[in-house]
Amino acid sequence: MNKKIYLDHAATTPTKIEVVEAMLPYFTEKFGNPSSIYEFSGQNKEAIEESRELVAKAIGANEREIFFTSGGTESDNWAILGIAESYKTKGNHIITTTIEHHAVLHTCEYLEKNGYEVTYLEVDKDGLVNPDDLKDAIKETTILISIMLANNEIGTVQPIEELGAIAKASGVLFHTDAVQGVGHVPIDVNAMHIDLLSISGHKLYGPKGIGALYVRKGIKLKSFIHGGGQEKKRRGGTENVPAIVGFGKAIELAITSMEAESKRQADLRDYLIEQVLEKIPHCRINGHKEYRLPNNANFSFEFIEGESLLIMLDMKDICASSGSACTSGSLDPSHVLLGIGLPHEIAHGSLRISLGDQNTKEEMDYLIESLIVIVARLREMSPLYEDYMKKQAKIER
Amino acid sequence: MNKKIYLDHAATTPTKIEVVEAMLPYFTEKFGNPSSIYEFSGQNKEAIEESRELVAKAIGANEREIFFTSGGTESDNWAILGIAESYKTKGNHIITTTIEHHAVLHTCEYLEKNGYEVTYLEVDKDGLVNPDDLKDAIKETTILISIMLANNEIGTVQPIEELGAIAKASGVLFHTDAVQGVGHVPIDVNAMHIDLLSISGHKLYGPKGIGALYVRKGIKLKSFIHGGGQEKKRRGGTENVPAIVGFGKAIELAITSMEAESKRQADLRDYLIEQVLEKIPHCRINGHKEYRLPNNANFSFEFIEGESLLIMLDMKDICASSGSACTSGSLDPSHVLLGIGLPHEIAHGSLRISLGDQNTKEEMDYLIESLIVIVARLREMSPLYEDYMKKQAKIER
Amino acid sequence: MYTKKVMDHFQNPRNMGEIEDASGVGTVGNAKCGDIMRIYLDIEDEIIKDVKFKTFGCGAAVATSSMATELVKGKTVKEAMEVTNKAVMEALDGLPRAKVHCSLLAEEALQAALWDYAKKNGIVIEGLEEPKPFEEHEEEEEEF
Amino acid sequence: MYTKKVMDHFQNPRNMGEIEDASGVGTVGNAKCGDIMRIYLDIEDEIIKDVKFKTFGCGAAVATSSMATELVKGKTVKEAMEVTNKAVMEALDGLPRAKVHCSLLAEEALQAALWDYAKKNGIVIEGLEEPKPFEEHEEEEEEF
Ligand SMILES: Cc1ncc(COP(=O)(O)O)c(C=O)c1O
Ligand SMILES: Cc1ncc(COP(=O)(O)O)c(C=O)c1O
Repeated sequence: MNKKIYLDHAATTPTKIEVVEAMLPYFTEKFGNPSSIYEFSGQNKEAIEESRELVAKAIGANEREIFFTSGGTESDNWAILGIAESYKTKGNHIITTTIEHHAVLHTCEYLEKNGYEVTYLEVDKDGLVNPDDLKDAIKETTILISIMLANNEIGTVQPIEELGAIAKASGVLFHTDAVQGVGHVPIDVNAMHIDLLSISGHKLYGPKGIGALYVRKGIKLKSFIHGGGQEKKRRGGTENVPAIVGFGKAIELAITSMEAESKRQADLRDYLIEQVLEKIPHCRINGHKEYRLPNNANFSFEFIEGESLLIMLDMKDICASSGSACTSGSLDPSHVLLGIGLPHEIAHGSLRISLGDQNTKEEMDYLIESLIVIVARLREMSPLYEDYMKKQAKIER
Repeated sequence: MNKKIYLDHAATTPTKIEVVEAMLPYFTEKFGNPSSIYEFSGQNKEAIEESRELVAKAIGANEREIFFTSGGTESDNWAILGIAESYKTKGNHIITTTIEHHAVLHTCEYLEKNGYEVTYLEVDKDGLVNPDDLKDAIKETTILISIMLANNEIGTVQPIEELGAIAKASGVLFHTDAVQGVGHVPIDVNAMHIDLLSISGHKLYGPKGIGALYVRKGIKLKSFIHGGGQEKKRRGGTENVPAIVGFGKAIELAITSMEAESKRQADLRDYLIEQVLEKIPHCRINGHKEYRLPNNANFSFEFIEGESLLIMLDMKDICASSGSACTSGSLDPSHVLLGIGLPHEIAHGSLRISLGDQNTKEEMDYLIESLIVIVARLREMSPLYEDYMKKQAKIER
Repeated sequence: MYTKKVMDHFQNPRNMGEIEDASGVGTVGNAKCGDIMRIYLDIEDEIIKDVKFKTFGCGAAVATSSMATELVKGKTVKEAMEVTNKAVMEALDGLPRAKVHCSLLAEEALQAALWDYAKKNGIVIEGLEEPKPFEEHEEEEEEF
Repeated sequence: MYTKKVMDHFQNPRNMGEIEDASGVGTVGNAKCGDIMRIYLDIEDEIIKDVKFKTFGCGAAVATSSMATELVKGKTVKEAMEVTNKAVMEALDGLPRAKVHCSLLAEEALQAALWDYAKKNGIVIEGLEEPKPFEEHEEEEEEF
């Protein structure tokens, strides 16, 4: 094989050609500042509102509830810091989980340093939050629950509707980081009782540097980025028109093809998981078997380390990830894998495969073959495997 | 004339073709997440670092002092909120001016609601800060001075070097919003004693949704957007690679052509100002005659109102602005024009012309002719003009 | 931002100008807020035979005054009293929310002109209230 | 991210494997941090006649152990004592800052193997300190 086999769509996706084409006129021709008064800029205002409708539609919201941001991270920051500030007279307690993205975790840690109290719910071995734990954690002072819709590493999809109902019954606002979910699983903010929801463009074949925050009508939310009167005075800064247009186009395409693509990718994923588990010993799959993103497979291979595995896959033109893209380069294994109870040495040997709309069964076969060889090779090099084999030999004797 | 005559470059600029071309590969081919480990993403990391160098070079900084943001507004927010937080044990006093952009003003107002004290320095009738006022305003508790390099409405360029020297001598950090200055006037953060500086891509023929904050080495600056380990852990969020690449390209082009373009545009501007003042009675120019952006002309026409003027110009295919783009649509006249002491009724009749690299002398002539007709027409409709003329007639009798 | 009708009335304002020795003149608004409207009425036998306006203000201010004059021209004083800001707005196919106050100003200008006419002729028009006195320059000190 | 030399040693590690009945074996690191290195030495007449390694760890961990074995192969024990992490890093044309600890681990693994050799043979190698005992699994309780 000669071309790259990209299997890291949870890290980022290519921007679709149609999306780039939709964006292009807004760079050079229709480049006006949407806040300007002349007609030339009016078209940009309209383009923004069309995108807003498309984003709203994708999650069952009203377009007036959608605010554009610079990405998933800003959306998470805004939701959490904004609610913390707007509702501080009501309380100072926030509930989240141990397996959130760093955009949520680090924001919560920041709040902890500033007088807020944060409860980090643990998850079970499959990465699921126990609704009873959530119920137990809610107290008088709880102002926000932030639980991600789908995990970016192990792909586990939470029972959001049930969790949302608990939040609602307790009168606590409910935020969900849906960055990995939108375009992959159906979402309806009303049915799921979601008050705030974060989306990112580049995870669904849209451009980078654009995202949105859904804020249910009636919710007080302090501005996070102060400036001009954009986004109904709630988010300052000249609107990123090309990116907003691309985001709208991308989310429209994603929703249109979601049912078919999810099915197709889930089939590939299941084939991959089945084959890997069958052909490679001392291997496990992380995340929930059933409640999982259609495009996510996360394996742990005992006795080997993830980075070596990634580099060897890269040498075979396969792009994948070990834990979150953000954490690679750091020494600690992923907090998500530790969060589901994996021991450090197993967590270090993890591999995340996240599929996209261009991946094929042939690529899965190539990946499986490559994995068999590479895992064997790395085990041959591993002192842990040597020790294990010697122990086994002793036992057999 | 048939094509649009765009004279609102202070609101936003078209993205240069070369810039778009530089960006394009990063949408569809080199789309990888720079934080990923495989080689395919390595090229993106390099592209980001190249841009960082170009941005650093443009202001005489070191590339390690440049942090990418989602635009000028975020840079301003980060600088001010970040310093306020990082240095709160040192003091709670911030000095700025009455004519800053809303990204600075609204951020300062937010801080005022949260226990900080802000001094808003007044400016003189030309929009200049008096260095002595700054000296007088500094006190024990002052932790930050934030004064814009060049004003977005009236184009006045502050004596930044002198103001920076005062800040430095007092041991107070100095931030400047240079969004309108970069690419138009020479900037050197060291010679000018600047500790933090905000830039925005779309004001210098780069893409929207990207900007940078220069942070002098050694300055503590709390993260503003919490998340992954991007930008040396100081600004979370998947890097907007195409925009960063475009920003780098744009700033490089802007700096290369700055000397010649500034001269050319200043000549056009001077011609425009001279002609308008000569040919249209009851008209004044706002901002400093000498210390002004080469591409800015800001007029006040007595007895008429700015929006009508803009719409009539628009009908002649001329795109211009009345006060800042952000404030149009609101009822209050621009705080900048009020800040330089214009009475409300004069402030309402203002027109900002901001030139760009494609504007020509012919366009200036067309603008001048159009203005003569439109201003006369609006005065004919104006009860204020009627009253004025009747008063004059009485005096003459 | 503006409807076609608004743009049409802005570009081609109807009845723009002044009437010398008008039966009634009304001026409302102030320069501080950026809108001043003046309406001139020529009334004979309770019929508005002619009407003119002058306006300092935004596109909507011009259009609403133009439309208001159109709506009252040839009407009786009583009918003119029924020309509310809502009627003006509807006739213009709507206004952006931030510009609704312009239509109110047009209504006020009209009523101020009617008041002036009533006062000059010593008559009382039912339902008409005395308009606020017009001050070209701001009363208060500048805040800045 | 890695230099060509690092990539070469990762892709084609030198001296990978084990030596049965080695003169000295050293294992350092722990799985918690994601790096374990083991070095086997075959020493005859104070000369390192053969050397092998096994490594669990990242690309840099593999490359530094490979390079460390290359640097000591055929050398005297005394010469081997001079193979520091700096020497390994230099021989690899540098390492990313976050990976410098791998080169330290390689130095430690080598010294642990030499210590084992010295102990088995009841000799003292000048400048050599006793390595920390190797524990495959973490001593402390999991924090999570
Ligand atoms: C679950 C989740 N939340 C938030 C983010 C942050 O999104 P962005 O990189 O667009 O800021 C990501 C991806 O990096 C993610 O996977
Ligand atoms: C002086 C000044 N500062 C800040 C900004 C905000 O920049 P951006 O629109 O990129 O957020 C602008 C432009 O809108 C500006 O002119």
